Amino acid sequence: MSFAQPMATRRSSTGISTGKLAVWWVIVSEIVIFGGLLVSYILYRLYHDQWSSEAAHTSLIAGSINTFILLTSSLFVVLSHRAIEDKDPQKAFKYLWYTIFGGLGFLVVKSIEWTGEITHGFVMTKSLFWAFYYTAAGLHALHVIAGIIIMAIISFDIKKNKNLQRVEYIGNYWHFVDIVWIFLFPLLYIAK
Amino acid sequence: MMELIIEQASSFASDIDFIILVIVILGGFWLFVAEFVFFYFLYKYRRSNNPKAAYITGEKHSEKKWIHWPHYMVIACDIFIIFFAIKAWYNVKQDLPPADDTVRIVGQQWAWTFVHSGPDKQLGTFDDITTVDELHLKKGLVYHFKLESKDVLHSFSVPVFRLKQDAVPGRVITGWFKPTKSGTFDVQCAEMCGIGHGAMAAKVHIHTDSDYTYWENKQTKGHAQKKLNQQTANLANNKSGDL
Amino acid sequence: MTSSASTHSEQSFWQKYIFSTDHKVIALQYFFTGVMMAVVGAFLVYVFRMQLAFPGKEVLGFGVVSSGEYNALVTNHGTIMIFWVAMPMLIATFGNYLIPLMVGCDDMVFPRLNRLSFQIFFLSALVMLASFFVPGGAFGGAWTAYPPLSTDPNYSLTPAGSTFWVLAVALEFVAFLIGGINFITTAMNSRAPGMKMFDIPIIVWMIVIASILFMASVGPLIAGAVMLLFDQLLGVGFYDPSKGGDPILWQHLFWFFGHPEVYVVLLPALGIVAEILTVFSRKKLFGYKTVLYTTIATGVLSFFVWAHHQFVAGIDPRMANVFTVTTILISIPIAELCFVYIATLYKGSIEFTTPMLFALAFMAEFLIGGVTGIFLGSSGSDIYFHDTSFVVAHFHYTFFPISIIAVFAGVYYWYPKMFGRKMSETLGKIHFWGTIISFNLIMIPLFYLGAAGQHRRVYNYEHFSELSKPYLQDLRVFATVSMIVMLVFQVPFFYNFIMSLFRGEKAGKNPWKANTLEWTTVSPPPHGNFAEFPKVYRPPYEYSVPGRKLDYWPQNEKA
Amino acid sequence: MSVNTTSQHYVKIWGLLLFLLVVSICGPLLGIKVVTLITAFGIAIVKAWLVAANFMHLNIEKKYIVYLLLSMIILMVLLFFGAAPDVMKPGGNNWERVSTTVK
Repeated sequence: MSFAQPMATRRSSTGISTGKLAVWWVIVSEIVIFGGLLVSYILYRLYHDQWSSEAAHTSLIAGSINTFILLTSSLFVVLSHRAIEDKDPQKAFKYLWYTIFGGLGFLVVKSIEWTGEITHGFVMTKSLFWAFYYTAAGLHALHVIAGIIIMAIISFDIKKNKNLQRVEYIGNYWHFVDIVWIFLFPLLYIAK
Repeated sequence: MMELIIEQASSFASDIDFIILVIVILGGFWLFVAEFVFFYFLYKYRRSNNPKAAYITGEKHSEKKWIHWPHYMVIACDIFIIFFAIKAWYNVKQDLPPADDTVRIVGQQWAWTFVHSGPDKQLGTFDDITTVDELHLKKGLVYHFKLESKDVLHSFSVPVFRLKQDAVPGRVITGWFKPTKSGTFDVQCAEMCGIGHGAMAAKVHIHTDSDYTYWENKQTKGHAQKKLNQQTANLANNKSGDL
Repeated sequence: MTSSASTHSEQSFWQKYIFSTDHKVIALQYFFTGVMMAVVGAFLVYVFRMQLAFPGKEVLGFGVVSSGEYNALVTNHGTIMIFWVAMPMLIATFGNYLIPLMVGCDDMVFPRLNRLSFQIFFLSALVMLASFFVPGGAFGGAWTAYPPLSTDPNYSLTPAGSTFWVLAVALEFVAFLIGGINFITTAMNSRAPGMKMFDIPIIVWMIVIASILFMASVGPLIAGAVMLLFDQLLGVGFYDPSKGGDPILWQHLFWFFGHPEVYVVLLPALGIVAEILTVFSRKKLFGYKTVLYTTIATGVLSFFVWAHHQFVAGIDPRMANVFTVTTILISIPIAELCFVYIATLYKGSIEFTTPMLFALAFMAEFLIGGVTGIFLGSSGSDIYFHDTSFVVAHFHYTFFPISIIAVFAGVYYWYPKMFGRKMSETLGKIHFWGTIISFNLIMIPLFYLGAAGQHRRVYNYEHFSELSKPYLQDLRVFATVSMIVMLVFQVPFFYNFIMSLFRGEKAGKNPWKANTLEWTTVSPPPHGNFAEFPKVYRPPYEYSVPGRKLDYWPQNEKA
Repeated sequence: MSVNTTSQHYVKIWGLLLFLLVVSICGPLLGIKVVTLITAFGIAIVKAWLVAANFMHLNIEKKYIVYLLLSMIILMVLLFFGAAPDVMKPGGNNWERVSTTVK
């Protein structure tokens, strides 16, 4: 059904646009969700020294490639925001899709990595380390997928020169997902 | 005050009853004052009696002090309560007096297993006495208990001791008590442990010296024969405990 | 909800009442869902109180209660009353209805998100109810769902029930996260021109702070719930010591949320009471800023006290001392709030309308709940009282005022705004006295039973010689009877609620002569709320200002 | 909020991030535990801050947003230290874990 945006959405008593404010609050709630999971992981990790031998089986290569991909995609989405500020929606559209490809690449690498590990018997039930490994990385991957979908939807609005402000919102979300990975990477791959 | 409701059968029951009494007095005082003022206002300032309300912002210092002074008094009471609460807690849970005897308590769905150390006062030896749902103690001895659980959370609770401690699988939790009153009392499970939780009852029998020796002899009669299977039983017990 | 379905075509009914994005309709959807769940919760308590009073006897409308069923009843009574009654009633209903009206805008900032949050909530309610009918029956591991009991079907014997329980609760969290983002953003960003920080009605502050508390505390539990789910479905063993996990971790994750949750529901209730006390004593709120800062202090402190639920649960005894101190300290801001509210009545002109009676009852009862909390917050006495009926009585003296009395106060107070008509005062007063007196008669015996060593969640005390003494059983019967009396006294409320929709006296814009913005528009407000959007010139509680002939001064009135 | 950071600036930050990434990967090769911890987690924090400050523009965002996000992280630290004495330790005051037999 047709939907008229209420006047409330356009008000801005704080000086921060409503959408962006909401994204900040989303990030707040996400921090505690990932935070709770990582705190549990760190607690267990510090208790079980023997986990480092498990962590040795994670693929540092795949992890590094994914970190690189995410950092780069973060650059693209911020460049896309830049382009919006420069009133250049087409360029923004282009950069958004670079970001989306980055996200897809991330998922491809991860699926290859996981297939390898699972076929070698490093499944969730092998030990708690792998349980955390798949839970944390999986939760993060879900956020990547969500980000990709939202970004695709937004990108077509951008092409039609609509809702330009949304590039910044999805950008902030994407950067947050990036930051989560920045912490997952050393926790799951480097610390051995 | 509590001893009027339920008797005291351990050395630290009176400590805990004392902190309860402290809170009853202090808390009761504040409850009475607050409710009294509250209802007095309701009566005094009812519309029929006081048709025009006053305009009081409560921002001025002269007005705030009516909040702040009671407030400082509350803080004083809090410190008082904290002191006695921690004192009681320290005595019961943190500071264990030297043990005269030790008993191993294992919770499982839905029964308590008690391993008494037997005549040699040593757990894990052949003369241990294992009982189900009945704990036998000698009045006046300081007991340490080693609390374990085989499956889910349980809670070893003896109301007359004022003692409660959860049993957590994968942990051995040590505590103490000193029975001061002979008789038979309830042991309850105070942590939801499945469909049998409501029926997970045991008894603690506190004996005088002579009774206890009588009971012990009865249990250990013919140990020579029992020795072998006792040992295997204990081994099995320890295993499942460490599982 | 059908009662307000005065619509022409089926299509427009669906759009207007079921898939509406109007915050008022969504508020009512939350309200009626909450009422429905409250009825379920009341039925559960009726059944297991009957079992306690008359063990093993057939319960009318249920049959004989087995111990497993009893656990399921207790567990889901707690879960439903907190997550599907208190939360939707206090935060969602009044938050949705009042925030946009009180800050003077036309709707929530994200109406469709708002609708989504209700739909998720409704789904979670359905999952919850469905869990009663799955093989093995509903989850029976207490509302705290401590593992390993909640993770291992071999222990709980409810393989599907526990999974449904976790899913329902997790969905409910998601719904309130989305809702919370909406409330916070709306209150922050779409306030009427001129409405500064200290012109915001206290209840809006309270709901926003509550939403923030919820958002900040629930995250770890969501992660924990995912881990619990993996434990249940895959046997991963996050909480299984034999696999290297630790059951205590769940307790920390749960109570890190669980204690702030208490304040999540308490604060909106305090907000409702603040609005009503000021209106019916025609008095300015005593120390608006004091209330605000104290509330924020309470919110912050509430994150530092969680382990007082675990004193004897196997945590390191040394930690208990830390948490005792913080727990007792939280009595300071709470006491301050009580004093401020009492001081608000000083030199007021108090009119005992039904909403006012409920608001005052909240004060009187909550004081008892607060004081009895000290016994449990101080580690020494908690060794004895932990998990006894004393705890049950204590938190019912806090949660009942919060989620029932305060909600009734709010309903009687805002009903004229919601439906354009007043509720009957006579029936209201009957309902009030019947509810309050019988409530105290239920709970006071439980204090004594708890002190006598009676533990919670026991389906039949005949197994314990000390607890099966006749005079203790008499107390249980007494409590059960009063509980039934209380349930009976809810009939006038429902009758009153439905009849007043048609026969109640017309309310007009501002029946209570209140100041806040929701009373400046017609009742019930149309879609879009205001004919022209109000400007705000003054704080919300300017009652009986000297030198005005009117004893109230609406926020939007020029000079 | 109008952002007037140049694209070059973003690219510079990106380069810096990649450099840090390389360092954090090479760090463990030295095999010194302290170095590993610093290169792994110290650098992770630096990277996170670079992204947050420059890409999310927290450096020019309203201050209370920064405080808000930081307070959430502090809450997580609180949770850690609240749970650590029980969950992280093999034993403590009058209790010990008995099932450390995990592969």
